[in-house]
Amino acid sequence: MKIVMAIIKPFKLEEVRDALTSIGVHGLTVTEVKGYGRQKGHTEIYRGAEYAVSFLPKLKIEVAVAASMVDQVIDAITAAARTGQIGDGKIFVYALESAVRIRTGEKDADAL
Amino acid sequence: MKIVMAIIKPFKLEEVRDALTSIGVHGLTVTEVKGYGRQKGHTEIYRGAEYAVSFLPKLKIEVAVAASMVDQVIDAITAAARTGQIGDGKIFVYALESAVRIRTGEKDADAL
Amino acid sequence: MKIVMAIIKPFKLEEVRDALTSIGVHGLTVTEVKGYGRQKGHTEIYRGAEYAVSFLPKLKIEVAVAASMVDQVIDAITAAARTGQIGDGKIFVYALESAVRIRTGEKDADAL
Amino acid sequence: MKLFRIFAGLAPALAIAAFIGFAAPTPVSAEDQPAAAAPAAAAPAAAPAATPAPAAAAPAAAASPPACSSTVLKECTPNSGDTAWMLTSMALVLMMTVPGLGLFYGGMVRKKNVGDTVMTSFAITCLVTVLFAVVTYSLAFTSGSSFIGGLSRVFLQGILSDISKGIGNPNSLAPTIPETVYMCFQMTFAIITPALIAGAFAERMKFSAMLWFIGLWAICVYAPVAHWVWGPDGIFSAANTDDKGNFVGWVKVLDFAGGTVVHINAGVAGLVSCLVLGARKDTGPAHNMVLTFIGASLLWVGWFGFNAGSAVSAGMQAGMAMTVTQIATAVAGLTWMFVEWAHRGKPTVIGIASGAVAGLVAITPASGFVGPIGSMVIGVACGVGCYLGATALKHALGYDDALDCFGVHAVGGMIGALLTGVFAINEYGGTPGLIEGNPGQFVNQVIGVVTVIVYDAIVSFVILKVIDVVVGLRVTEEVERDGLDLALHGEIVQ
Amino acid sequence: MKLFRIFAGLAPALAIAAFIGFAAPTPVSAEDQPAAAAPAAAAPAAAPAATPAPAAAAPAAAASPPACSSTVLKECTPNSGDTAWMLTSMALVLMMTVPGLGLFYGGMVRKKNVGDTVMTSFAITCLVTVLFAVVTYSLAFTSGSSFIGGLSRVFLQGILSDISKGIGNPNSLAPTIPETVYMCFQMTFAIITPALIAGAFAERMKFSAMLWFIGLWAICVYAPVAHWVWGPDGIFSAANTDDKGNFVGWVKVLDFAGGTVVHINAGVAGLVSCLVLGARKDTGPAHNMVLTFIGASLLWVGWFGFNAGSAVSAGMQAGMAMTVTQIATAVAGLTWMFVEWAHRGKPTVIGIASGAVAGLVAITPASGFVGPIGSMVIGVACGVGCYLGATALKHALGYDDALDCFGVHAVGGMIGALLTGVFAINEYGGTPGLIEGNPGQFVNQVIGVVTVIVYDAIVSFVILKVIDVVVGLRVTEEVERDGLDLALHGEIVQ
Amino acid sequence: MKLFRIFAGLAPALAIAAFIGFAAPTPVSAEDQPAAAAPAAAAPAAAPAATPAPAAAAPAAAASPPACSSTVLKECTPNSGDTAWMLTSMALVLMMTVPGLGLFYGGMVRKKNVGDTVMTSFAITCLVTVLFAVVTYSLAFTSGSSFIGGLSRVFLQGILSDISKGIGNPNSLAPTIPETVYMCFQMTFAIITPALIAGAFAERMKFSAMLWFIGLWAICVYAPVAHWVWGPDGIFSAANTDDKGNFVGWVKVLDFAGGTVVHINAGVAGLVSCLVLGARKDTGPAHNMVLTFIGASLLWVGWFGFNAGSAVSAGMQAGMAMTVTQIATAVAGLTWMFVEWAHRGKPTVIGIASGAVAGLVAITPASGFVGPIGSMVIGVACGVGCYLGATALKHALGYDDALDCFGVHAVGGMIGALLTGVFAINEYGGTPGLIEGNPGQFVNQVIGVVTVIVYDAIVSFVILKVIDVVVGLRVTEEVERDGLDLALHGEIVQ
Ligand SMILES: Nc1ncnc2c1ncn2[C@@H]1O[C@H](COP(=O)(O)OP(=O)(O)O)[C@@H](O)[C@H]1O
Ligand SMILES: Nc1ncnc2c1ncn2[C@@H]1O[C@H](COP(=O)(O)OP(=O)(O)O)[C@@H](O)[C@H]1O
Ligand SMILES: Nc1ncnc2c1ncn2[C@@H]1O[C@H](COP(=O)(O)OP(=O)(O)O)[C@@H](O)[C@H]1O
Repeated sequence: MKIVMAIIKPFKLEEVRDALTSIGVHGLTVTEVKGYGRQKGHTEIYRGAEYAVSFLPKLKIEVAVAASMVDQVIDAITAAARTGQIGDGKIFVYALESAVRIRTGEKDADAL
Repeated sequence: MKIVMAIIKPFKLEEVRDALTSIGVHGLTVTEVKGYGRQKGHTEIYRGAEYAVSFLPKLKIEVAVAASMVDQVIDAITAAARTGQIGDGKIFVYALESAVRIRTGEKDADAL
Repeated sequence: MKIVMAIIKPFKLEEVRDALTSIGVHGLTVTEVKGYGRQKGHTEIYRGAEYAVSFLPKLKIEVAVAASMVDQVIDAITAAARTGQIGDGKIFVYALESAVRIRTGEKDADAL
Repeated sequence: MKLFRIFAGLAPALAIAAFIGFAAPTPVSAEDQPAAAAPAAAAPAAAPAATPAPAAAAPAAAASPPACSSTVLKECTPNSGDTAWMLTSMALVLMMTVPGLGLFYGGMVRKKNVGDTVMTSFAITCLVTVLFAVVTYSLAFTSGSSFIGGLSRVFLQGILSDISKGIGNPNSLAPTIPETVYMCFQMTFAIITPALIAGAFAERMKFSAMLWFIGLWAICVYAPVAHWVWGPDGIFSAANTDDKGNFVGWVKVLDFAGGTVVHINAGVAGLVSCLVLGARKDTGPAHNMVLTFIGASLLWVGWFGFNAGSAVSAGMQAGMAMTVTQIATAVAGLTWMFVEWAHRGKPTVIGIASGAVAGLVAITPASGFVGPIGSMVIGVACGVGCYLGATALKHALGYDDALDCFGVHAVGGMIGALLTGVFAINEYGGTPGLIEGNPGQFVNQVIGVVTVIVYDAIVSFVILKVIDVVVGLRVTEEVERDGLDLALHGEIVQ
Repeated sequence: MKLFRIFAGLAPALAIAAFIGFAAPTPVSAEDQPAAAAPAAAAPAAAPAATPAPAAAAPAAAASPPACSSTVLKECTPNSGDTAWMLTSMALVLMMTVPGLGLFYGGMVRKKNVGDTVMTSFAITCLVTVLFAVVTYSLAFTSGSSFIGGLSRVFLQGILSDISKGIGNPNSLAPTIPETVYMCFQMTFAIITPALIAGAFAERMKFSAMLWFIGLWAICVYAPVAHWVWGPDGIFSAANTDDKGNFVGWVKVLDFAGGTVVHINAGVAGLVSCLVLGARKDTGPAHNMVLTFIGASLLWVGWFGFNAGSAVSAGMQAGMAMTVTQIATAVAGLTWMFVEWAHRGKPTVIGIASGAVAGLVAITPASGFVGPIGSMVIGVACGVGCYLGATALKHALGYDDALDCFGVHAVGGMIGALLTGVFAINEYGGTPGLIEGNPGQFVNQVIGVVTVIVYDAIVSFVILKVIDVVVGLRVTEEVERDGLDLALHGEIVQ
Repeated sequence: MKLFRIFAGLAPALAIAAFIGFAAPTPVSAEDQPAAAAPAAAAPAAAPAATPAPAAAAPAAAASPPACSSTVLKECTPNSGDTAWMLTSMALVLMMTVPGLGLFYGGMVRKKNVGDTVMTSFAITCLVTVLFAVVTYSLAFTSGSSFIGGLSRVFLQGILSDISKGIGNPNSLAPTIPETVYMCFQMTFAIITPALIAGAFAERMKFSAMLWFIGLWAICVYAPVAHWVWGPDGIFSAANTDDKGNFVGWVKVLDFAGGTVVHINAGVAGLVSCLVLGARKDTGPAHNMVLTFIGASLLWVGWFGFNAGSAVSAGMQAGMAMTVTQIATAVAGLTWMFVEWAHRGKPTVIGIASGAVAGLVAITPASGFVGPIGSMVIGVACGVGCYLGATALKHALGYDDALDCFGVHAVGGMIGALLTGVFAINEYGGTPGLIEGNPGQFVNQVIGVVTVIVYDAIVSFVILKVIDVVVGLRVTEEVERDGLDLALHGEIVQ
């Protein structure tokens, strides 16, 4: 099992969710985060002074999936989240050793 | 060492924390997240129109523990967070390669 | 590749970011979290009653880097985030299996 | 049951108070003293213009059309200055409930319930407006019996045509303004009173049950109590006089702007409702003290309409009411702040705001009768008393009065009502109090307070029990846990 | 284009309405009936003091300096009570726009646009103030032609010196107050009207384009329409009489406080603007109903200045306007709440607040003319009508009126304007309506409404199209997606 | 030290200004000119009713009881219309501080300090209320010496009984209203002035130190300065006349509603306090411009009580004050917005709100004396001037005036005070300014401004230094970093 963690632009959430659902992934967890990267931030103004804000709002999506599905998931997210402009985000994959569904106590593949 | 990451219902936080403390785990990090899964969301109303909100508020708990404690931690969380209803959440476990306590520079087991 | 995840005090963000930039790390993702550990929380007052709040505001920083850079990154963060007082936070490192840049589809090292 | 345990706890106090009241040789003796000035000037919400004494609004209405007075009422025409102030006062008092009280309460609940809390204030405003126009105004403010008014103004019939026939406001308490304006002003009092109760049962009552409870309470409790104290022929009403101006009610109770009718009345109903409903499952600190700050501030600003408006004229009495209101509020705010600072180590926004509201409550019955020094004493007394009410008393007795409706409004109202009997100054309001050697008035105040508490507690209890059986009072545990906003209203603050 | 499709959809209704209007035998018949009382008392924003009939403010201004009346205007000096109320009313109406309307609207947009939304209200307040002082007041409220006023008060020249020469307010609609006060009061109406339009085009219009649009609209649409209805010689204005008091305009339209001038006018311009701009890319529920609650509450409180202030005096008419305003608002709030509860299963904060605003809108033209029962009917009618306007109508026709400017203000304004013709009571406002056997007044109302709709729609459309070509109306897709606050204003709520 | 560096920077300007003032041949020449009208009409917060000239409120109080005039004061009884407006004004001005100013400031600090910021406004309101009733009113507004008033109204003794003995308001500045109302109105000015200072030291001062500073400042600075300008026998007060109405003070300074007493006074104290305290460790943009929007809006609405209320009557002068207030505010709001738009590329909510407040500040001293055109010039001047004050000046001199108390209030107040001397129109307020050929009045204004600046700076500095030694002024670095809300008050916005 793997965890696929993607950083995406906030307005892409629904599209990414739909893309995942369409390949059979029905669970995910979303976190509001701030990202720092190549995409330049914006400027806030306060009484004629400018404050550079280098962190941009992003969403982090975490999906636990069977190892066999990882490529499919990556493709689905990439396709749905891409705008082609700097700041589209990243996908990170790391190993998941075990999973448990709290309600039932089911383990691993059954828990997803 | 492992990281145990649990997605739970928000009102279960205190109980989970107490359960962890009682087995000797005294550190954890909590994040507000939105979850999508089998539990169906709710509906918001705005001037006679309905907006389906499919993401539900959840909490993500991350606990770094020695590998030997993982099962105990999973059991504690499962017991404390369970209501038996859909949406109770998941527990994910993955490997932690190293840990550092910033204040002291202590490493790994000593850092937890 | 590794993911370095650090829990730090919120007001240290700019310093940590600068420290990372100065060693050539130009991307990171920040999440507002609540931490529970040795540092004791604070008390909120409401009409003569006290509510103990044991979770403290912290920031979680996630940086994906090449394995070779991990020690440098840990040192940079440790140096920048340390105040020497309880609650300075932790650094956790775990393995990253793959990374993708959504915009270009670049993989792994190129994606960071 | 807890309800009984608590009333049992209060019983000795009530018993003693009642004893003092009924045992007093001549409870009605109060008005014997300042013979000439009292009848009109001591009237709650009285019209000083009607007396030759510290005449206030009279001169402006002088000249060719005959001046307004209770004896030549039929010839009287509105005074534009008084009317301007009362129109303004109505707007100010409305602002107390929406948005004032809604925000004051809304900031103190958890974020998941803030929508339900502010909506409760708004819905009560709408509901009581309709009920008041349809029936409550008539029941409370027209002549009927000593216990309840008549039906002559049901649906506000005749409220304007009487005037157009050349006769002024038939209500002797407000001779210089149109009856419509008096009705509107009183309406805003009838609105805020039940809205205050909502602080007690916040975060757990069904919205539908709330509507039923408030609707029935507004008719069955508010209307009669208002009639007793402010009706032309109420048992406690200073206006209840014979042709020669002699008081013919039971005992004359001083309640300038509603310490008994509004605050004790609401506070006791609140206590009963939180006892019947039971405690919340989970509690927590205020989610947004900025909202509470806005709410308390608007309550303070609007309260000038409440208290100075209760002079029903723009003159001397309004000015003194304004003065003592401002002073008592400030003193009580500081008192609460310093008490909490000493007790818990920190001065809080919620604390100073609560203290100020406590001060406003306590000065309400007194505002037309006491002077600056009296108002300072009242401010200190209620600052301490309400702090204890919202902390020690509540924890000792164990009821869950969510936003301290009883602890602030009933306790503050009682302190104010009783101290009015102590610090009333004949020169300011036409009636002397204890410090001017008139213990009878203090006794009268006790009788008034006790009577209202007993009536209110019984009727509120019955109404709540009936609703509980018919529609159910309380939301499910799950709804309470997830918050009323989403479950009951489908809305959430983002 | 969608614009045409929708107007085509409305066409039959307008056609019928126009037919009724123009085909009616004597559309001007309305004022023939209540001969004596009407000329002055039926005046929109009339001054009851000027008539011998239900005289209101007169007595206070009596005595040595001659009382104010339209015949001895030059001798007239301000009445301090009326002036006090009108100063207050101006403050109340200003409070409706800032912060009232800004918050009402701001709570309903998404969080990313709340800054732009509240700033729109604030900037319009500033902009229209300047334009009004420079030119709009003169164009709307001084004598000129039937269609537009003159230039005698451009830059407010002479607004005080006339008085200092011993003559009163030359405006016959406000004989008892200084002209400066009347000007300030009217200014606040000129401010809120365009601010209402902003609800239609929220979340997508360029800030610069908004300033151009509102500025031009305030001069090209508001000024003439206000002149028609309230100008001393406007085509619809009851003040447009010859020396003997006979009406010499086209048809006399009753519009006490601005149902046609303010609400229909704003609502139609809103519809046109959202049609020209097109729909938003993404929508969502209200981000913070607490802000909307505050806004609706302050609109309610401030609306007493709007409606009761439109009596331009502190007397009987103001009192009745206050009464019916309060009742209609409460009834409409409850109506919308119950309709939505029945329809969607839950009562919402946004719902009851929207209903209350709908009630305020609908009672506006009627407030000086109808009584309590009429106001209840109007409340129910607009509660249902505006709910349908903001839901069924909008979805059926498919325009994106973001915050329901048309659905609430135009629909509510029309319901109110037409029902004024039905429920007007001679005794209250000096003109009988349909229920008192005067169908002519209903016809007059139809004519007034249709004329304003047609003029407003055409001119607004032209202005918008010109701006679109010259500066562009709409923000880029990226700006819209990320929110106007950051992109246009460099600010964000944290 | 920075303090000295900055005052050194200001020194040349002050020196020049002082030179102009003291070197002018006859600085007191101003009042020689409009002999008859000036004494009463030019009075700050003057009562036009008292003069035969542009008589305002007089008629309403006419008839049987003798009209109020400064010569027959003992016989005078309150005018209900004037009283109604002044009761309203007091409520409006209170609303400026709570919640207005609290929100205006609260939205601009970081979220971690919003509670402390709003609580500061609230606590100052309570504290100053008490001090004012106890001693400040007497020191400022009763006769004593030219420099400070007497103790005859300490604890408000006798404030009502004088009237009940048949004599009117003994304060010649407010002959037509009860003294209690005048006292309450002035109290609200005494409240907002120190509350303004808090903008300078926000986000870093200890709450306890703040209470000490404000309390001492209110007595040691506010009371004497208010006495100089508005006291019956103050050095600058137009009311300071002999029996024949000849001015017997030092120089007559025009300050209608408090440009010098309130805004310059607060702004300079703010500058001193932020110099003594030092800069904040970290800064950032406004956390919630919606709060600032609400605050600025309520300041605007409430300011009508401030300026039009300073006419102390509901007549012509109040009307013109309202007019110019509205215009100057709007012009200044737009000016700031456009300047910032040009300078930084974007129009901001904070910007237009700050500009509006700057306009309100600058028109304050001028509001009873200038006309519409003058108000437009003042609006542009302060829009530009205060923008520079809050940006260029602050950055150039390097002090950390957190919310621009000096940049907006002192700069705006000076612009207004000086331009009052330029644009005063004899016809409107009874005194001609520079443009009407009276340079002496400009000189007088300079003298008034300089005197207040010097006195205020010295005394504020001394008070702060003493407090710093005794209790410490500043929170620890850790408290500042984590936010004052949690550390000092145990509360946090969720
Ligand atoms: N090395 C990294 N580790 C963690 N997160 C990163 C890293 N680099 C980028 N990110 C995240 O990805 C987001 C997008 O990266 P950015 O460099 O702006 O553009 P792009 O995705 O086009 O490369 C950032 O805002 C940040 O949240
Ligand atoms: N595959 C997944 N990857 C990551 N998070 C998941 C996944 N599936 C579920 N979750 C998280 O677990 C929560 C609960 O899941 P859900 O399917 O609703 O109920 P249950 O926990 O009873 O299976 C979801 O709201 C989501 O946050
Ligand atoms: N075992 C753990 N797993 C995850 N997070 C932890 C763990 N222990 C501590 N933390 C995080 O680190 C933060 C700091 O820890 P704390 O024990 O307070 O002080 P210190 O960093 O000085 O050891 C905590 O607030 C929490 O967010």
